[in-house]
Amino acid sequence: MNLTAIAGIVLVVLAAALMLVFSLVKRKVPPVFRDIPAFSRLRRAIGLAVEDGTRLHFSFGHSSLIVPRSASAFAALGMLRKVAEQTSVSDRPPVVTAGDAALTILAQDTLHSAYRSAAAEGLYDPNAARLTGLTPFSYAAGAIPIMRDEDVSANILMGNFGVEVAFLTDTSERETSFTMAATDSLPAQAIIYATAQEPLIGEELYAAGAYVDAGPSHTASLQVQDILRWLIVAAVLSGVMLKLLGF
Amino acid sequence: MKRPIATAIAIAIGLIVLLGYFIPLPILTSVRIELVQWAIILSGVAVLVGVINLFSVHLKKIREKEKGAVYSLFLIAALLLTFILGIILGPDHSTMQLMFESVVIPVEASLMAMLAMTLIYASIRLLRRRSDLMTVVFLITVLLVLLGTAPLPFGPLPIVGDLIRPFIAQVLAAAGARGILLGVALGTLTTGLRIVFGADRPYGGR
Amino acid sequence: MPGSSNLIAGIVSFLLTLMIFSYLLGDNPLFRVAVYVFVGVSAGYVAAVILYQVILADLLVPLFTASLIERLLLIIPMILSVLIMMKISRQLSWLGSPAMAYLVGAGAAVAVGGAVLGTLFPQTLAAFNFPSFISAISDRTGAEAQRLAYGLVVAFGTISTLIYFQFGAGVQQDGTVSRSRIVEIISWVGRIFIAITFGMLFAGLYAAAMTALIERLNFIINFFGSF
Amino acid sequence: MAEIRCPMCGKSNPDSLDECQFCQARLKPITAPLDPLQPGEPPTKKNTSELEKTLPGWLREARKAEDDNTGFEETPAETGSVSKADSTDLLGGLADAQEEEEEVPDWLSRLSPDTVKTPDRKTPSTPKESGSGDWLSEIRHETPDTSEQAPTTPEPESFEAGPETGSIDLGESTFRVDDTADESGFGSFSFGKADEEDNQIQADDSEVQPFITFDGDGSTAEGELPSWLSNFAEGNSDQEPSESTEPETADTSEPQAEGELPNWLSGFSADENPAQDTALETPAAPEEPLKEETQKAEESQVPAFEGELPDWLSTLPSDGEQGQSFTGDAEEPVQQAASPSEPGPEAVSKEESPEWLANLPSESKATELPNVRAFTDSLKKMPTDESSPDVGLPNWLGDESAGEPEGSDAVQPAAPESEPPVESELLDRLTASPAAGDGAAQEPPDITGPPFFVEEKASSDEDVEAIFSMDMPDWLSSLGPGDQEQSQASDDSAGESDESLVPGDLPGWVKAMRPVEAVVDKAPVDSGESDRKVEHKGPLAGLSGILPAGSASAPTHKTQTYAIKLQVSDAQQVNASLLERLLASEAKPRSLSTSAYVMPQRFLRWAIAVLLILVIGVTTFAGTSVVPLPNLYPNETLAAIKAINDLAADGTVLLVFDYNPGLSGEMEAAATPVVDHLMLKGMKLAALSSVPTGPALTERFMRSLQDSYDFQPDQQYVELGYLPGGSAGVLGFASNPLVTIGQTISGTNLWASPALENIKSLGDFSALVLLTDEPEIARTWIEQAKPKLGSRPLILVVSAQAEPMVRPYYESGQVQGMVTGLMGGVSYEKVNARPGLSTRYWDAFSFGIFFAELMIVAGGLWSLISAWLARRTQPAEKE
Repeated sequence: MNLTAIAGIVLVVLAAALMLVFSLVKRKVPPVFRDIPAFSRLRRAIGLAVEDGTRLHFSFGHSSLIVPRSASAFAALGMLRKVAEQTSVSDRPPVVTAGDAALTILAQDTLHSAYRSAAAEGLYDPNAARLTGLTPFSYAAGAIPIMRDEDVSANILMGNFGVEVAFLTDTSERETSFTMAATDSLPAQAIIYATAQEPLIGEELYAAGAYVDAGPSHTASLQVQDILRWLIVAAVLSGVMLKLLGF
Repeated sequence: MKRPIATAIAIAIGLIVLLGYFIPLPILTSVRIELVQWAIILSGVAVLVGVINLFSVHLKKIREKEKGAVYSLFLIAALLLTFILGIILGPDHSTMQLMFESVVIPVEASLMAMLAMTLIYASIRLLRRRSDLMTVVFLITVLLVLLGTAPLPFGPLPIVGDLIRPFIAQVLAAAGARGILLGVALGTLTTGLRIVFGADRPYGGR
Repeated sequence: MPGSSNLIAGIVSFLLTLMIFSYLLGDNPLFRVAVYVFVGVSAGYVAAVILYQVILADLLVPLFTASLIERLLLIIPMILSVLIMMKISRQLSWLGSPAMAYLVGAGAAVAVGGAVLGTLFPQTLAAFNFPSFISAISDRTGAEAQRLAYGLVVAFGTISTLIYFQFGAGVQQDGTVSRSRIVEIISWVGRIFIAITFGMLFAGLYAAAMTALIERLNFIINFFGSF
Repeated sequence: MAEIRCPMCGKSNPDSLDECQFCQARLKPITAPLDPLQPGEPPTKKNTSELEKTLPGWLREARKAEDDNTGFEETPAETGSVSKADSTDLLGGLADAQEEEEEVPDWLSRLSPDTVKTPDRKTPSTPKESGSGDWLSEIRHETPDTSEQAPTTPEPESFEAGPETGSIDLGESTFRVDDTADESGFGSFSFGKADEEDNQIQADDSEVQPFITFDGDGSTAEGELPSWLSNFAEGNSDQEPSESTEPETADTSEPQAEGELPNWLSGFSADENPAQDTALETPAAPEEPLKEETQKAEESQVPAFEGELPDWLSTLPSDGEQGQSFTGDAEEPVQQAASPSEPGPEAVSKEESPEWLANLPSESKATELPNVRAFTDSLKKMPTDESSPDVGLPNWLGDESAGEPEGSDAVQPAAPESEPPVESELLDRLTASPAAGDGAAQEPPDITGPPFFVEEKASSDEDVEAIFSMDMPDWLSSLGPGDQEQSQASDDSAGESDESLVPGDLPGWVKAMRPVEAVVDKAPVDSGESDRKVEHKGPLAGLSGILPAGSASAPTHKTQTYAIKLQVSDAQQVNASLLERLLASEAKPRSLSTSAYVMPQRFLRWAIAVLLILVIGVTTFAGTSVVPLPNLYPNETLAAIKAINDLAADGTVLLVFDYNPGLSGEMEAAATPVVDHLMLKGMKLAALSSVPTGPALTERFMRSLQDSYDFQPDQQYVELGYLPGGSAGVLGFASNPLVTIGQTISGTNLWASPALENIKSLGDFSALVLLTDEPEIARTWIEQAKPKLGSRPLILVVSAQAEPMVRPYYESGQVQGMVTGLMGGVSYEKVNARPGLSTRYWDAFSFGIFFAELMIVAGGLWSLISAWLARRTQPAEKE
């Protein structure tokens, strides 16, 4: 059993334990997180969409479920869950597009359970979550008409995108609709940064749940991330020190 | 009652596969590989479900004469034709190859080509959208890297190509990329754990 | 491929290329048709590939050809596959949940494993993967010294970028939410590094897209040339 | 209010802040304070069509719907903002009604059957918990059948009048009841919700109340009831209506008119208020149950209806003695006269209060049942009691026809919205001129029938404003700063609302709105002599005749239709203009999120496209080679060349084609020299891809080389196909290639082919060349495959955008060589002195990049300058 494996176990167990603690322990002062303007603007966009009866469009990227980047899609699903509950008062349920079949099914399930818990099960329409293509480009190309035709006022692009995200952000700019975009892929992040109205950078994607009050576990995740972040910083710093000291 | 079952499955599989990563017991590793192999099969089956979803969505559009139903007709026709041909002839048959090369490649390549305009447009508009230091740095970097990527029509610029670009690529960009990757990994870790321990259940429930 | 089919392919792809480019003038029926056909064909193609390379090759064929143990083992994915198929029907879709749960569980675990072993450890270690001070000064050429200097910059950039993401913040007395001054300063540096990284990537995308455009225009010109 | 509770995070903020200091949620409504309306402001004739885009989506839909709908349908179509289900239900019936018989006025034919129906309807529904939604939707649903029914019921003229007035009354009451049902039903639901959700909901509420109330009023489903309830409450508490600055308080005319209102109302408002604010918070929630119910109703009710009509008829005589007590009532004329416009409760209070008051304080769901019973009873009486219609209708009808030039204005009173003004007005008239009416029966058709609809169809634009103008009172009243507390308040809610309505407390924009509602109400009242006093205090100071009976209590139902005629009055114009400003300002947030210059944008896009295509097209077409090839080569490319040169001949190289078809242009240009190099060295090739489209790309790529080297498949080149499973698949392949892939369906084992015969593990390949555009894929292969590859070189051919992420692997030595994009390709070709695709593209590439650079610089400067100018011209224009 090599060092890496042990360290890995330690890290994972530590993270899990911390998350458990943070999500169970109720504190008087809830943790405060830095302001990410994109999320407050998103809230407003959602509110507006609800009132003027326009739609939200979620797009989850093309990540398969059984690859490391699937986590971005899972984070996006957590957000969909929450937003779907909030928008269950609207008669235009959000439309979800995805470039991976399993992801589409998950989006359907998420919508379904969200409406169920909002006592609005009648809103659930399996066709609200759609597979728009099986290759990255065809997925994006298939999502473009939805963004144009279905009275979408806000696009939330979260998940694993590639270059194709540019088509989505560009379309939404042509439609002058709100766009919040986040992805775990670096080139796509560069595109998003340049083309999307409300880009989220890197890790902020995984904070979405906490910023839409998706529950204590999400908040706990952020706290754990911060702790681990400083662990890494400490590790790097100590490594640098050792190098400078000549070891 | 199905929810607990699903959750239990998710947690169990998640833990086993996770352990398979870290505890190098051969049996655990092989179990993990087998489980993941099944997952691959499942996602393959899911693709078929997804295609049916794609089909039904557009069929519905046509039936209810929604906006753009005509186009859906094209999609369904193309989908059925390709899929059926693919089943009959097999995906690596020359006809499939022909369809692929005459439809998929040109369209994707053209979309990619249009990206050139889109990106230029975006970088022009960027300062209108967000005029802050970060944006300025971003654009300057783009400019420098581009200058270093291809020589100007009237010959390469000194320094930029052989000093600045490499420095940006190997040092500055590498540092930023590494920081972002680490952050993403942290997010991935916690998000994954939430699911492994059943706090998030995107497969329904809660 | 025979010449005739080559010609067909050429004409079709030429038309489709123009139809896609018509989007430059704005959304229009030609573009729509091209896109929908494209989505349909690619979906059909991929589905066929998956059917052959995954479902047949890994599931159905082994069910009949493989050894007894393997077949027994394959029964589980078989059942799960059937359950996933239930997702097609609205009434039975709940039956698919266990199968999806399986996928999600496996996927999440893969994600965690990949994040820890694939990124966190290697990248952290790589952050200070530069020659030690001793070797740097002992190296006459100065190459080591340069690598050390670069390494330090990279390490600093990595840290500041990482700190930029720090979420935890405090409520200041004036009621505003913000992080501690030191964190804010470091993360400001981090932003610069991020901007540079994005700029680098963006330039790369330019190059890629530009090449694609050149290739397309080449194709069009050659297409005319071929007559 | 010292502090505002943040709707988003629930924390309290000083009310000076516009945004929550904790979550930056909007605390004050987006609608910027409108500069208050000057009394003498000249009416601006507005063409509202230009406002189209600023209208809420539901409205836009409705307007679209207008075209094919008949005039009458428009009302529900537009009001059915949130709950499409019911609105459409109403519509269906109405459509039939009109086609079937024109001579019976639509509203009459539509409503009278309800009177018929509801008595039977309720009795079954009483036991049901959620009966409310149920029978309601049934009533709704019946409108079609009943409208057909109307003609078939043989009735004497005099009798015709009965159902008519009664019908209006019940028409109202049903809708009101339906409100009660909805809100209470929802109220209880949303109280059950978790806090976090409440926060969110309230967030929506506070951010966009104006919108919500539009919805609310539009769709008979929310907003109205709470408001009129609260108004009644206020009405009771307030003693001098005429002097009060609050329009609502004018309601007191009603309480005063009917003695026992206060006591039941206090209880009523008490348990309604919670429903009120929840209803405001989440507009459409109620509609959800409704939809389903209406569907249920579809099946169940149509047959049921036949059975009922007769037994209604049979009940008529039986109600005789009730009728007696009814006529015996002192306020009978008033009640009857008011009935067309009078909200149910008054009627209720008169007849049934004792028996049902008991269950009021309990579940508000329960409350609507008594109401309904009350209304329907009053209804049952109506036919039997001949006197009441004669007393009631003729009076005001006569009045109208006499004193009113415009018939529809006269009828305006009959519209639910403005009933309070109407009512008070009617009261005056009735007291002034007792029974002078005749021909009550035929009058209404003339007034209510064709005129409106024709006009409405004519002016669908003003229609929109009408809707909003009618909405205002409601949401104003519901917007009172105190309505949060109000919701908690119980019996003393009246007093509380009073405080909450102290002018000082009102948000500026609400103040700005107040005169408007006054104007709205004023319009119909103009004709009447009452309410002609000038305000001395409060936000309405200086406006005259602005305090008619509490308009805020108005449930807006059909009145959009009737309101059209209001366009004529200047007051309406002012109102309209202000509402347009309101609308525009409300639509602002969305425009905030979008960029303003659409046309310039399009031109910019076109310009870029044209120029770029010209630049590249011309260069490509000319086939020039003026741009010098790079003379300093990237180290990674040189390393790649060296690694391939060092390969032992006659080995097998694994090519992995993992790029999107979209990037085939770049990837092929970059990869061709590499594979070409391998071929020159006579290496055997095995191709593989972990993306489904890979094999086709492989095929295409290899075919392009086939011409220059005619290699034999299986001898020098084997295509292994698609390797599913992403990283897992790669890992499987790396650890055990032979079992992971290579067995075709037909059973042939590709590993047996000459090219692969001596490959047993990944390490047996001489090298691995990965062609990809996605750094993730590169990472996967590096991390999973490289360890198994051992000392064998791993060479990457990557798209330019992947370089920054894969470069570290090259620096760290995990990757032995790298060819990035066109530049790598062209270097490779130059070093090997074998010009190919990359070299051919090079000129165009250089020109294109140069063009991009120019555009960035120019665009950047332009943006900076214009931004700077913009900032100088109007500062703080950004939100």
